[in-house]
Amino acid sequence: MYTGMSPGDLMLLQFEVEQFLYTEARLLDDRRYAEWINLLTDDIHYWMPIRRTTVSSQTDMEFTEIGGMALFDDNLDFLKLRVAKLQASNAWAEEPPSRTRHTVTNVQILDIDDNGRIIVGCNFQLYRSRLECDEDCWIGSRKDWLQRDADGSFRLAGRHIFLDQTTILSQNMSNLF
Amino acid sequence: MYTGMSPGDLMLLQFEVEQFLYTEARLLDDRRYAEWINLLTDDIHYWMPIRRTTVSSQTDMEFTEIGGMALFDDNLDFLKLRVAKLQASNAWAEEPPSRTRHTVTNVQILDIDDNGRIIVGCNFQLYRSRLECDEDCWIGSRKDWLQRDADGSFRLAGRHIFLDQTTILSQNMSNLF
Amino acid sequence: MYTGMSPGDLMLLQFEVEQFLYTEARLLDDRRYAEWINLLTDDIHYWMPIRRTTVSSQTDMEFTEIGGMALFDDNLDFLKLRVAKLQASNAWAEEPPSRTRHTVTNVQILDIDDNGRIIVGCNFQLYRSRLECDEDCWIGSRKDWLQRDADGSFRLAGRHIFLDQTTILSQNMSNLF
Amino acid sequence: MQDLTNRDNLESLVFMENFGMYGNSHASCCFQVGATEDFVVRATDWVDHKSGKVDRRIFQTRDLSSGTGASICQVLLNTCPHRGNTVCRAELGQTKSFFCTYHGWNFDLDGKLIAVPGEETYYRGKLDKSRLGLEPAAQVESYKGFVFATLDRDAPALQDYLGWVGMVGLDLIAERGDMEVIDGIQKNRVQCNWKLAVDNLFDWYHPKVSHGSAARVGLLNEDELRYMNQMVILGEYGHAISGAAFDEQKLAEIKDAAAEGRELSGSDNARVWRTTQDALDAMGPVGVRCGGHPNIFPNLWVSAAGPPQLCLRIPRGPLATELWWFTFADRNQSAEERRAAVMIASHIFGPSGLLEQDDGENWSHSTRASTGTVTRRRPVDFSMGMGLDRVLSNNSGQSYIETVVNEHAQLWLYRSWNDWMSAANWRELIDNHSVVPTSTV
Amino acid sequence: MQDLTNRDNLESLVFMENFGMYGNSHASCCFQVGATEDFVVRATDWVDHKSGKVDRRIFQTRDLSSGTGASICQVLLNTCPHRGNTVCRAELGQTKSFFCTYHGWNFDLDGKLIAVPGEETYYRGKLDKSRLGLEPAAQVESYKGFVFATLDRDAPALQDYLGWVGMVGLDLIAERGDMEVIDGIQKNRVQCNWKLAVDNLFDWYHPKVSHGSAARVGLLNEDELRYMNQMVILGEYGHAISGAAFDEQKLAEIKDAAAEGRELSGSDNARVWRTTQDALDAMGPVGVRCGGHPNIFPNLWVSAAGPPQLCLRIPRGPLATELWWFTFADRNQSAEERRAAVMIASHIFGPSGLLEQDDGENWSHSTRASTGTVTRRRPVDFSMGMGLDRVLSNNSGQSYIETVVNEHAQLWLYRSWNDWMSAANWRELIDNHSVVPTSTV
Amino acid sequence: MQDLTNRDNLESLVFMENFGMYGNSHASCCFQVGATEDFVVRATDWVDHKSGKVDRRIFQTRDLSSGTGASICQVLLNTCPHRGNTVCRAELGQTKSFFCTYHGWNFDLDGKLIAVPGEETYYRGKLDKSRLGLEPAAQVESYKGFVFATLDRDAPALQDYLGWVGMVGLDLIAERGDMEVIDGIQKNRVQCNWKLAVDNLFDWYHPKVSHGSAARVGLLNEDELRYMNQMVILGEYGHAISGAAFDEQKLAEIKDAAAEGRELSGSDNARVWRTTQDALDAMGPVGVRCGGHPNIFPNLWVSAAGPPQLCLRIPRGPLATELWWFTFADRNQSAEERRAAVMIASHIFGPSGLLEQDDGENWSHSTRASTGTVTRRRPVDFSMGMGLDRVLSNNSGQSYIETVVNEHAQLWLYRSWNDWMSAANWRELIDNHSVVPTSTV
Ligand code: FES
Ligand code: FES
Ligand code: FES
Ligand SMILES: [Fe+3]
Ligand SMILES: [Fe+3]
Ligand SMILES: [Fe+3]
Repeated sequence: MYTGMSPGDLMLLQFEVEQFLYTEARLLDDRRYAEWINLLTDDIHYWMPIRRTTVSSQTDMEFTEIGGMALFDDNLDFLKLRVAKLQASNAWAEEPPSRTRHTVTNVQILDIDDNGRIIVGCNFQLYRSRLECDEDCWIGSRKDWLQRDADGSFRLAGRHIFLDQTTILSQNMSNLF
Repeated sequence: MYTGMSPGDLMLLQFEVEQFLYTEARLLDDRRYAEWINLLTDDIHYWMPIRRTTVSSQTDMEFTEIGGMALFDDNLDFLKLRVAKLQASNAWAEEPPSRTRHTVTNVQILDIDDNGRIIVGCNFQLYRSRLECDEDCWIGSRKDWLQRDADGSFRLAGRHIFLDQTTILSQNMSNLF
Repeated sequence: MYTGMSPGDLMLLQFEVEQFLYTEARLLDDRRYAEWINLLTDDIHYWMPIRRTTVSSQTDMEFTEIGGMALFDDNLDFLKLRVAKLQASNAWAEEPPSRTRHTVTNVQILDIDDNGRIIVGCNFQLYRSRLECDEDCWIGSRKDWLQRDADGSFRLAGRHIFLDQTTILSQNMSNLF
Repeated sequence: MQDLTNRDNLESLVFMENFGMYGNSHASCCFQVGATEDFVVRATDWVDHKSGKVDRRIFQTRDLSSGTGASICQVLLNTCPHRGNTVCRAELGQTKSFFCTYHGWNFDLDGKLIAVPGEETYYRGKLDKSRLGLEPAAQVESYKGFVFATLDRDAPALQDYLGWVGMVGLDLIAERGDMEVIDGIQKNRVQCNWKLAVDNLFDWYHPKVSHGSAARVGLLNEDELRYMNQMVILGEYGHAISGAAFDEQKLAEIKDAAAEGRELSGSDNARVWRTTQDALDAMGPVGVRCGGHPNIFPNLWVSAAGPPQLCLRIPRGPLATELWWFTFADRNQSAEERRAAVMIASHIFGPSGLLEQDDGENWSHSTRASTGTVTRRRPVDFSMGMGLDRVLSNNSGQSYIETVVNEHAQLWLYRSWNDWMSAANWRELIDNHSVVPTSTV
Repeated sequence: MQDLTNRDNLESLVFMENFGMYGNSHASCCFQVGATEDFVVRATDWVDHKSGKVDRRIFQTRDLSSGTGASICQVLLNTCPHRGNTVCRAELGQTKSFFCTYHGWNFDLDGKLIAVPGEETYYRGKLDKSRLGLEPAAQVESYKGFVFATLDRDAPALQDYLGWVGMVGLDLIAERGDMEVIDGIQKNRVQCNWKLAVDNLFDWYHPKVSHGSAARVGLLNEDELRYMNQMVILGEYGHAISGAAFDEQKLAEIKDAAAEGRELSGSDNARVWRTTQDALDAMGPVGVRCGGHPNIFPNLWVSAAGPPQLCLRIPRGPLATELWWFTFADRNQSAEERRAAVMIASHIFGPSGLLEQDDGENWSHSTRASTGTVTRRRPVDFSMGMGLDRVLSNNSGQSYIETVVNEHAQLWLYRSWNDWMSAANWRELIDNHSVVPTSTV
Repeated sequence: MQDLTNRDNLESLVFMENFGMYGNSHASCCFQVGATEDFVVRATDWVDHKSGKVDRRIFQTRDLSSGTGASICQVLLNTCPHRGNTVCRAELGQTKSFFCTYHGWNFDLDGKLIAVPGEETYYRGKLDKSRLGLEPAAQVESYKGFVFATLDRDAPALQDYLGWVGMVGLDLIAERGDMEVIDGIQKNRVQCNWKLAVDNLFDWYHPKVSHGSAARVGLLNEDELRYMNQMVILGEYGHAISGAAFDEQKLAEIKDAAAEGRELSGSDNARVWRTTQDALDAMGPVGVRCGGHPNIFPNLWVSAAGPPQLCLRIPRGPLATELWWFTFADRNQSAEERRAAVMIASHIFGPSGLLEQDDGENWSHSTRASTGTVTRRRPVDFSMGMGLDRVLSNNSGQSYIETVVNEHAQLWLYRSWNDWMSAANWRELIDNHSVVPTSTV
């Protein structure tokens, strides 16, 4: 647990975590996918479950579980495929490329797991502008696992993405969250 | 006044304030209303005036004043009523429950009032996704009063919510801001 | 380069930069334009290029360059004109005045340039509510140059605004970004 | 110029939507308290429901030249006769004239075109300014401070239009004291047809379920949600009142107690005004007993059961309705009483109201269903009480129905609506509208 | 109540859109595995494409009273007969009844109106509850667990409607094992006409280009994207199957290898079921060879070439379509096999699918083009293979076309669509629909 | 391939919207400077205002095979003849061909279909590629580098269409030097009808009020906003020029001063070109005096009063218009002159322009008003100068009106629009269009 940390150490960790998340978001928006892939651990799980409308007493069914269907359910190989595709110049959903903007807010260090990975919660807003006048906006929360490497830098070891939409109101989700 | 604080103390205060606001927002989005209520002081005033379009020379009339009509004008009892309602399972506006996302940005410590309460300004965005495809988005600024308790933690002693819309473009405001 | 700074100094700088950007945003949203103008250096360049949809291999053409046409291409004199206009009471695009909300996120100190100016990257969202029910939202990224004055305070020495839209989907851009 | 923020001088304006036969109904209402200065409040659109067309904002000015109690608001079309620009974009405020921001034509508070740039140089003196004012409403009349306007010269006079039912409806606010409007109109938009929102105001069947959570958390008294004593009054042209009824004997007791200076409960105290001779003279023996909800046809709800409020159901096309809430208070209340009343009012209705927040989704879902092909094959059900109740009348000529919860007023709404839609003009409506039932309903 | 999260007991429901002649097609489909408890899944709208009208959500309940394998889902109109409110707003879940949130009418899982607040007091016992249930579908029938419903009493019986082509289409999932649905329906909205999305499912011409990036990054085998062996089967009323064909000899080899216990490649192993007598009996010699994509007219894609999935193309007006993906698995798979299958399924189709993400923009741009005046002067081109291919048939009476990539099924889709749009009712459609070609196409 | 970012080689393309009789007007315009490489710029839609239908993006390619000065742009329908997909999605760039991302049909820069996947294997050699190219514009012609296209074969030749009024309008940019387009088209969308935006370009009445703030802050000279010398020129088919006029004597003085090498003020210096024999030959004695705003009917504003710019008013349905601003500069300017000119241009018009930002709301509010039922009963007022001005003509045959600020050109716009809407084809329009007034207007 990180609760034993001094306020100063906590603030420093918060600062480092935020800057890491901003850098990572910037790489995606700048279409620097190769560098983005380098920020991931080999064992990353990148997952967006399907969300459903349920009554309040049955919200245990709100999200599909790991093992059920999902919108993203990627290991590093699948993420590399996605990135390779984005770079392929014939991935038509992104050719001409969209203009994306990943905004990360309400960043909170939630916990440190048994592997020493920092569990970070945040809100996200992914805005996409495409061709002349297509606009999409995806909003939700995320839970990220950050691994501290020997050189002090972070890599992303896990990302669970909880979109607030149920029916996806866009024609695809061809971007990374 | 907080202007005598050292930069280091100011940064720490900023950090604590931000984390408090994020935690509070998270409780609402996670529908943990009982815990949210615990973050409020007994004398909280939670207020959203009505906004009107006026010419620039008459913007003194832009907002209704305290004592006039409002969209929220709640003391703790009214807030408890709202929360009890949200938990009642027959409050149909929120049954099935909406999916909300409270984003808090541009956080600034504006002042410390005579009671030692920290006055905090911020921007907010409250996004709501509901049923299959209903979407609402409320944007504006807030002024919050934070009271530091003996154990060092904060409670919310006041919230003034300045919505940027005049006519509310949604079918209700059944959520907390 | 700022890379030699200690973590503590970096955090302090980040804090100061964020607060400056929030203050500046707040002045615009509060329509305190005279104070906003005072935050600018004499040699400010305030620029928003035109963005175009291009294929991925030709994104070097995505933005117009300095010297080409732009949406904003202002020196201090032009910015003073804009502000004077906003205060003129007969600038009809803003009479009655719009309600704006400038949100600044993902703030990162990118570099310090040869003149000691701090180069800051961020995402922005400018939301505008107008009359009864007109709404606009502009999203993108910014690159700001901050100059530290002798008294330790900042002024804005440059702002490059990269909007994510190509065709502007609003009837004007009568506000400052 | 007058400061609208000064509550004492506030002339409160409430505009009612016009629709149906376009411009044919008395369609605006204004609560007027004798302000003496110029001002303007822009209010609403005029919607033609037959065609779905909307005319631009109406606003109203008080005529500076008339300082008498008989002075009336101006109701003007917010459209510049030159190219059609909106001449008033503010929602409230003061002005000495209406200045068009396009080419600068300027109109006085009566809508008269008073200044045209280049009148001599460009128009060379040939512009007939007298025919180029802002279009005024065809008729503007007031009833106890509520001002109504219509765009149709052939519409009946206001009191003929309101009839006793409409007048009693307004009396339910006007007669209770020296009323004024509290600053702040709550406005929000629901994706429903406006008629479902009007239907709902007569509906004392839904609260127990729709607002069940308010009862569960103690905001409403669950017992009081069994509405066994209902009184329904149907009026010509579609007006109606439906809801709770006060017992004659109960009112008599209150009257006696008040006369003897005995202490009354809060709710009884709020009913003393009903027992006065003034109220009886104005509203008749049936009117003073009304505890229900009047609708001034087509869309002005007089919400008089709780804190006195008005709510307009303003159509924004067939699938959207804007709700505008106006709140009234007695100017003789103490500051504390006023504050308490405002707190209650702001927590019941409006988009964040603890009651009303649960209404919107029911209405919008019911609206959407009505577009389905199979759904349309089946009629909606209005059978509650149908054919089971008798129309009573007393010596005053006021006819009414006393019964339990029912759907008589809702049916009357849709029947009257059909009358309006079937009539080409006021003449036809006057000749052919449904007769108020006199025997069984 | 049953826990829907318990995969073993999960009764999976898949609803197909109805359009064309309104309510006339068999329009819902449900994969049923014999659950024994009450539950509800709300699914979709009924869209009338002639008028563009939408009826409210259909949901379905399992009848508690029938615990037999023959039990069938209830398919009900999600519209309260009182004012039209939606009685079920959840997307999935369990319930014991459908409670209307407006006035509290309550319906059992068969749609029967079982409780009305104030039935005695307000309705005074006069309400005929028996005529005020939730409207059920006119016909509900199942085929191997896929349940279809139609709103039209005159529609043919399900098997008559499906014909052998529709049945083989469903067999391609039903016959491969003991199938169940995996939790989670991917849903997203594309700005295209639904017919372009259906056209595309027959289209083995586009993958090499549209999904070229998937091939370039190694997700698809570029060689396999040359589809030289195609089989097209056209069915009555618009059903069709189009795509790859398995070689009879290849299937025979697999059969022999399986019989001898020889090790098979993964893909061959996935085809063993085609070589069983059961499959042959069910699907006939042509059916077992189908490696293509069936469409149950109008809009149910049986995606059986990869992981077994269904995709509904649900119209949301003429310019938008919602895609709903249902994924199936064999309940006898190991956990690892299941996990691997899910991973594949979730990466191919759906809005983030590495294949499907590239389809939407092509469809939406092709839809928009179709509204242009000059563009409309030129016909769209469907000439690939037109007039060049012969219809074969075997002793089983199954007729089919063996050829290369072509556009026969796409043309059949539009021709059948035209038949449906030209018919006023089922009688006319039965009399006048296009005859399945028997010689040259 | 050519680098479009190389300004020296830039061939600038400007496309004008087509509407009215669909495809019947000369509808695209292109400023061409003799580039020699292949490229493409996608530009705009073709809108049929009678039906509201939009044809997909037009783009244009330079024909590689023609390297001569007479070479012309290709103007092609951006719709694949196979299923209708958009073949060019970039807004600008270079390409060697147009590759359809759906099935991979490939078109050369003339629109010819050059490659079809599976042409032999799937189409079996039966595809007639020659009839499946991208639809070209029916006519493409240029005038001094401005290229116009029309979809109608029956439209008159370009110069017949433009007439002397349209040609003078274009000359106001073309004759002033060796012009090129500056990189960057400002585009934004206003919720107004396009005709109000065109009406406005003739309107020298509004600046003093609409742009009063620009005057107040010193950007405009308040004195210069009194436009007492106005010249209006009306052209066949709806073209017109309206606005300031230069005094003949003033031009003569400038000519003398320039000839004698005397120093001129900046604004006078910008007028020297008008005093040359070339300009006189091209534009005639009336043309060189034009300081106003030409509109090439229907929607191409030649904004020549300030920095030379073009603005297209592109309809996006009846209630929205896109504004596209193209800016020109003389390639012989110094870098400083160029930079200063760009700074001015980018601050006047466009969505953030200090003038134009105030126009949009006036237009959109005037558009909305026009839908109101009561508002529609009253005509819009165009009476300024009506019946008061005489049409002059000189020996050159150029007829014109000299007067003060007026609304002649605006009325001409709507009258011509009515001519176009009333004609079924070019034959009818040629026969029946309004005659340019020759006596009093
Ligand atoms: S539109 Fe009002 S003055 Fe011209
Ligand atoms: S609408 Fe369902 S009970 Fe009234
Ligand atoms: S749509 Fe262009 S190749 Fe098929
Ligand atoms: Fe209610
Ligand atoms: Fe595909
Ligand atoms: Fe202008």
